[in-house]
Amino acid sequence: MTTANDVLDALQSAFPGAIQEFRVESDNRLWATVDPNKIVEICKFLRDEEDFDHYSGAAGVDKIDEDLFEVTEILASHGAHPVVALLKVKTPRDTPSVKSLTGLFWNADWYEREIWEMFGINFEDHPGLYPLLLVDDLVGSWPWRKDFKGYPDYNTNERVLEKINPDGYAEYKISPTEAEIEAGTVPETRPEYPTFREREIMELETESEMILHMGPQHAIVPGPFMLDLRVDGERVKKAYLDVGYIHKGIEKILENRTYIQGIPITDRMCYLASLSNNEVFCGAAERIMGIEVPERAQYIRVILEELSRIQSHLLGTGEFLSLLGGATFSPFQWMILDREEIISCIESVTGARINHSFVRQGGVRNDLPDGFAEMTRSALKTVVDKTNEYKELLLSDNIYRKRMEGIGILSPEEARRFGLSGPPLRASDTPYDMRREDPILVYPDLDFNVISRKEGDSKARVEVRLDEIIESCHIVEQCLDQIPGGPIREKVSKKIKPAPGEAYYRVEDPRGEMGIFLVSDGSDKPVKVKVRGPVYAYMQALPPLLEGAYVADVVAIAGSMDACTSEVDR
Amino acid sequence: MVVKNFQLTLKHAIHGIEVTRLYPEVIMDLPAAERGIHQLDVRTCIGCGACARICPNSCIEQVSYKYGNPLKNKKMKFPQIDYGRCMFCGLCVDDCPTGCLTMTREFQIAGWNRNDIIFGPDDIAVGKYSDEEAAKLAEEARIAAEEKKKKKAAAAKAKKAKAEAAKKGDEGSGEKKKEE
Amino acid sequence: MVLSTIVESITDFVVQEPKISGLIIGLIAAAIIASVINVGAMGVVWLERKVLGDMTNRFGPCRVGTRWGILQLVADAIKLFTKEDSIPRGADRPIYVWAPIVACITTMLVAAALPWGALNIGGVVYPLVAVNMDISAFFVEAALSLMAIGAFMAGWASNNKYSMLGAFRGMARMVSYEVPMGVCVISVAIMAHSLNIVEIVEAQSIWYIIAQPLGFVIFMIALVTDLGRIPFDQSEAEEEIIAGYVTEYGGIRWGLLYFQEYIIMLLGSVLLVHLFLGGWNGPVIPVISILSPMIWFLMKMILVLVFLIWVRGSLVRFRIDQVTDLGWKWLLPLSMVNLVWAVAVGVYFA
Amino acid sequence: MGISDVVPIPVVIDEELEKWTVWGRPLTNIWLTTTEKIHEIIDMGPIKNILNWGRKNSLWFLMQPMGCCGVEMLVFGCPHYDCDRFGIIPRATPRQADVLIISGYITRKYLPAIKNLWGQMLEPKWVIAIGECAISGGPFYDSYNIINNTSDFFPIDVYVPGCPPRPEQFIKGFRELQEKIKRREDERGY
Repeated sequence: MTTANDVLDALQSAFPGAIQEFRVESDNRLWATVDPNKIVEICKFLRDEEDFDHYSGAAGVDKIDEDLFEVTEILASHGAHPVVALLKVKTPRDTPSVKSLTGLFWNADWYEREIWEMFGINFEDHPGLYPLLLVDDLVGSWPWRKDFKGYPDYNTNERVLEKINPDGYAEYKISPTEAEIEAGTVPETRPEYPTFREREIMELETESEMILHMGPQHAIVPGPFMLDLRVDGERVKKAYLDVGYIHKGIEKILENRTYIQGIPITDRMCYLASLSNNEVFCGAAERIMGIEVPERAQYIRVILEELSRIQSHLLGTGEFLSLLGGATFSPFQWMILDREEIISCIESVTGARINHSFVRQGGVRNDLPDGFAEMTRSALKTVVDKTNEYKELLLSDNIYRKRMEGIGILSPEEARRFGLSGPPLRASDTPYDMRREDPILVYPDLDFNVISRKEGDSKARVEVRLDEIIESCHIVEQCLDQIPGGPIREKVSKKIKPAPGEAYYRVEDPRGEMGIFLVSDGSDKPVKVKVRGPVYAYMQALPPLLEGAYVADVVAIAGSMDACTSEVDR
Repeated sequence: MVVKNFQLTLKHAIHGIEVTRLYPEVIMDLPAAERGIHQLDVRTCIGCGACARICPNSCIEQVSYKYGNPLKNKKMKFPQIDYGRCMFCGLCVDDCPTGCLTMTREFQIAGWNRNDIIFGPDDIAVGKYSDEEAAKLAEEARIAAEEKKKKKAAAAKAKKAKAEAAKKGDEGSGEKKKEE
Repeated sequence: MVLSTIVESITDFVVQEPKISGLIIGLIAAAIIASVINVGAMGVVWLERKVLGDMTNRFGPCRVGTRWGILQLVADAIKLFTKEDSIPRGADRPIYVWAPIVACITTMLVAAALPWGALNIGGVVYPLVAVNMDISAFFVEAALSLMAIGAFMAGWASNNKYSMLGAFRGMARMVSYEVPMGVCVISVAIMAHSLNIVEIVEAQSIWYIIAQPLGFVIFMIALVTDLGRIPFDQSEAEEEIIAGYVTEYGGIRWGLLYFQEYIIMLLGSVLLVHLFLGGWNGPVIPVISILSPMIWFLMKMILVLVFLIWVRGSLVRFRIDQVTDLGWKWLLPLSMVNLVWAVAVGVYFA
Repeated sequence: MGISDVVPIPVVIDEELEKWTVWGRPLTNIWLTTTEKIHEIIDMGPIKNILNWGRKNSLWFLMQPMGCCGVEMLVFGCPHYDCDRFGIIPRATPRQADVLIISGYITRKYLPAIKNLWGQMLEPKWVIAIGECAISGGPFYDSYNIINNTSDFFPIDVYVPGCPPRPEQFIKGFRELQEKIKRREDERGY
């Protein structure tokens, strides 16, 4: 098995002098600061020679004290080895510019666009630096820079101007106030680029084509996002995606909260996986602080995260079935029925239905209540029985199979190229699971299978989810058998101040690889938190998947991805 | 074929029991850990403001309130919670040093106006003192405060005297130095 | 005395002025049918919400008007009919306004020719039908296909892309299913030697569901398609094209279109009962022998309605190309087979 | 405006007619009327109670999930809570919805869209703000992209706190709205 040291040796021999600094944190984490001019060559070398074929994302850090921007490229491998390489590139603050990796990795596009709109770091050779999450008004004020001052004062209605556009629809515009201009929220010079609407209209080819908007409010969207289809009749020629309708700036907010205060905020990144989000945020801080979590707390975390995976998959599948068959399609409601049982189990521990704020740095908030094991066992039994029934149902349903088989096929190569993870990747014959690749907590002690399917179509994605429900039930049962007694929280001071340092921590979220890149400077607030969410990658892969499909298939494909807009926008 | 679909729906229609929780009449049994509306024991609250400091949403404000325990809470400031902003994370409860702020299983709130959902100490308090008790306690507290003040004044005087003495000594030594 | 004079004068009037009296009787019948089918549609919606609730372990409406929620639909109707009336900017105003009216007229046309049960007076069965025409089966079939025109008008006039797609889908679906449906009606007519629904019912000593089961299945599928219900509700697939051709409709205009949908469902089930389930035929129930055909008819109708709702609760929807595929490649040839069978059997029994 | 845009119908005014009154108003005023007048008349009479009874028992909301409250909105319609009991059902198009549930953070980018949705809904219509984010920005009150004072943009009838509120609280919110409609105290005066 390749380790971080091997990768470092290979890099140093191939590019002498290009590695300016390095740190080997463990066998599977390599941190290196590389020469900005050679980043593309180094990444190419890593991709081709060292199997780093999974571009996990990029993070920008504003080091205002050193007058520098740092861009960290996160590279990993799809199962060949567990090493994660974090390559840092430094660039001066006055003319920030970094070489783009879009030529090497298809999915670098969105990550770089995001860094551009938030920090103003230019990416050379990027095909189109358009804003992704921000509204056009805010582009140019670079909100994630440390010297971004103002928060808009959005307090009056009078500033909203209603204007009727030539199509006959009302448009609303908000003009900035003087306070905002003073605070620097409103940029003086704006970058020039065609807007989203203009870009898609430019591509219309013939008279018979039209743009069909699905969103921001539409029955298929799990949260507001804009899916525009260029259709010719019922056939989708091309799809365009605009996200950011619920961009909350969680990463920026986390910079203004202490480590403890940040936990409830991380819940809201993805409301169906809030325990995994807590876990990933606390785990990153624990890794910097070097704390080991007590064993009982580890088991509690695993139990709850697996339960939360079950409920998320039940909701995801149910919601998806409701897209296919309308809200009156009964299995959808039965799945929510089963989900409620799981939710009651989780609620009896955490005290909340959705946003749990349960995991703490060094442990968990409270212990399992009496009778939890019996309650959970009986709930799991129902869920397993019912899930088997649903599997049988979906296998025997001809109409369902007609709708789903061979729709939205992702070949294994394509799925890897798109940077997917979680059920959609596993449905494409790639058993890539963070619980195996980068094991945390007590996962190494547990016995479970990584579910995968060969077909890679919409049906396989749903099947993987249903199988994972059963597998998760199996894991929870094991945990309930094995759970030891003991403390549930390591002694941590009330004011958590990790030593200066950085960590990249990843867990298997219900939807895939969820990672947090955390930078600490020794104060009680993080310097930078970068969230690498799985759905971000799903969404990016959606437009190429939809090309050539029917309008009705859009539902079958987009629904089978089980997207969570909140996490994309953060 | 699609026979299985029909079978299952029929099974549910015939054998299924209605699971609906008939909310307004029947309220579901909630676990003890439930994080609902706060409850404040005004007799033990010391008004330290830890809850207000830890709140990530800054939804807790310390306001004056009459029916508390002035012996413990000198300034008579108690938390007022803006439920239009509280996200029920439970950090305030975890951080409360005396355990006087807890979360109940009560969750039914809805307001016609924004102000309806701002809960002052009066709305969340338990163990309120009656008017007489409050007056009595206030009196006690006043006496205690006066005594303390007196003590403090005395202490201050003593300290001052000491300081002056020390100063004199200092000056004396200074003079000595000068002399040298 | 007074009563007999009134009856006498009315009889005189009817004899002397057959045209005017016919008109008056027609108007009265129309009023009765209109109220029956509208109230019936409300009942269907209520039934649907209750049955769908049952399938998913819920109650369905149970607060408004006793614990059965029987006034729920009245509340819905009041709300819908007192909502603001709007016509979107850019819509084709006259067509937009006329679409619900056209849809309503077509339903009324269908309702006029359908028998609404029968009464058994002294051993003779009198069908309750507004217009007893000789070709009523054919007429009903033709009027049912007119229904798509109202929907198409609504979709086209709304100036909305979803509506437009919905309208086209509805048209494509209608075209591919009217043919097998019509062929099924013809096979039934061949077997009964009549195009008059009343006579078809009377000819069913053996119900035609037994005499031509294939025809029944095809007619059933075609009927569900015609009604635009899951699995064939592509023209208003909520999750794909919002509400299809009615996306831009709200308030009273949408209320009319909405109730019209359920009226058609009611009419469709009545048609099915008449063509294949033996209409009001059934053993005479003693004591209330006068109502016995009516009871049989209503029971069969409700059974069909529940079945339609059952289908809705348990199937997912087809894609539009699969729908047309099914119509042209499977149902049309099979309906031809059924036609041949009907001719053979009909000739043999004749 | 209200029931429908009634065009004033010119009627020959009979001298006799001028003396007639309905609820203390000359009949001629009512015949040569506009929508506002119809409203005034309806407001005076008991018929308004019947209309409001219908409206309050048939509150259809716009299916528009925005955040975590969107998940609870889904559960709210499912067997355990079953909003259909009260005649509350989701609709996908704003034209057929009566209640706009603001179920999450309104951002700068989404404000125009949701304002448009609100504009597309037909009167009478109501807004319920569900969850902290919809009431005050919630956990994201100091974000650069979030609008804090939702009530300045929408005439909010009922505030339902919670993060997210339990589905029971959705029912509670709707029942409060029903009460408000019944007492004719809602923000928009229906």
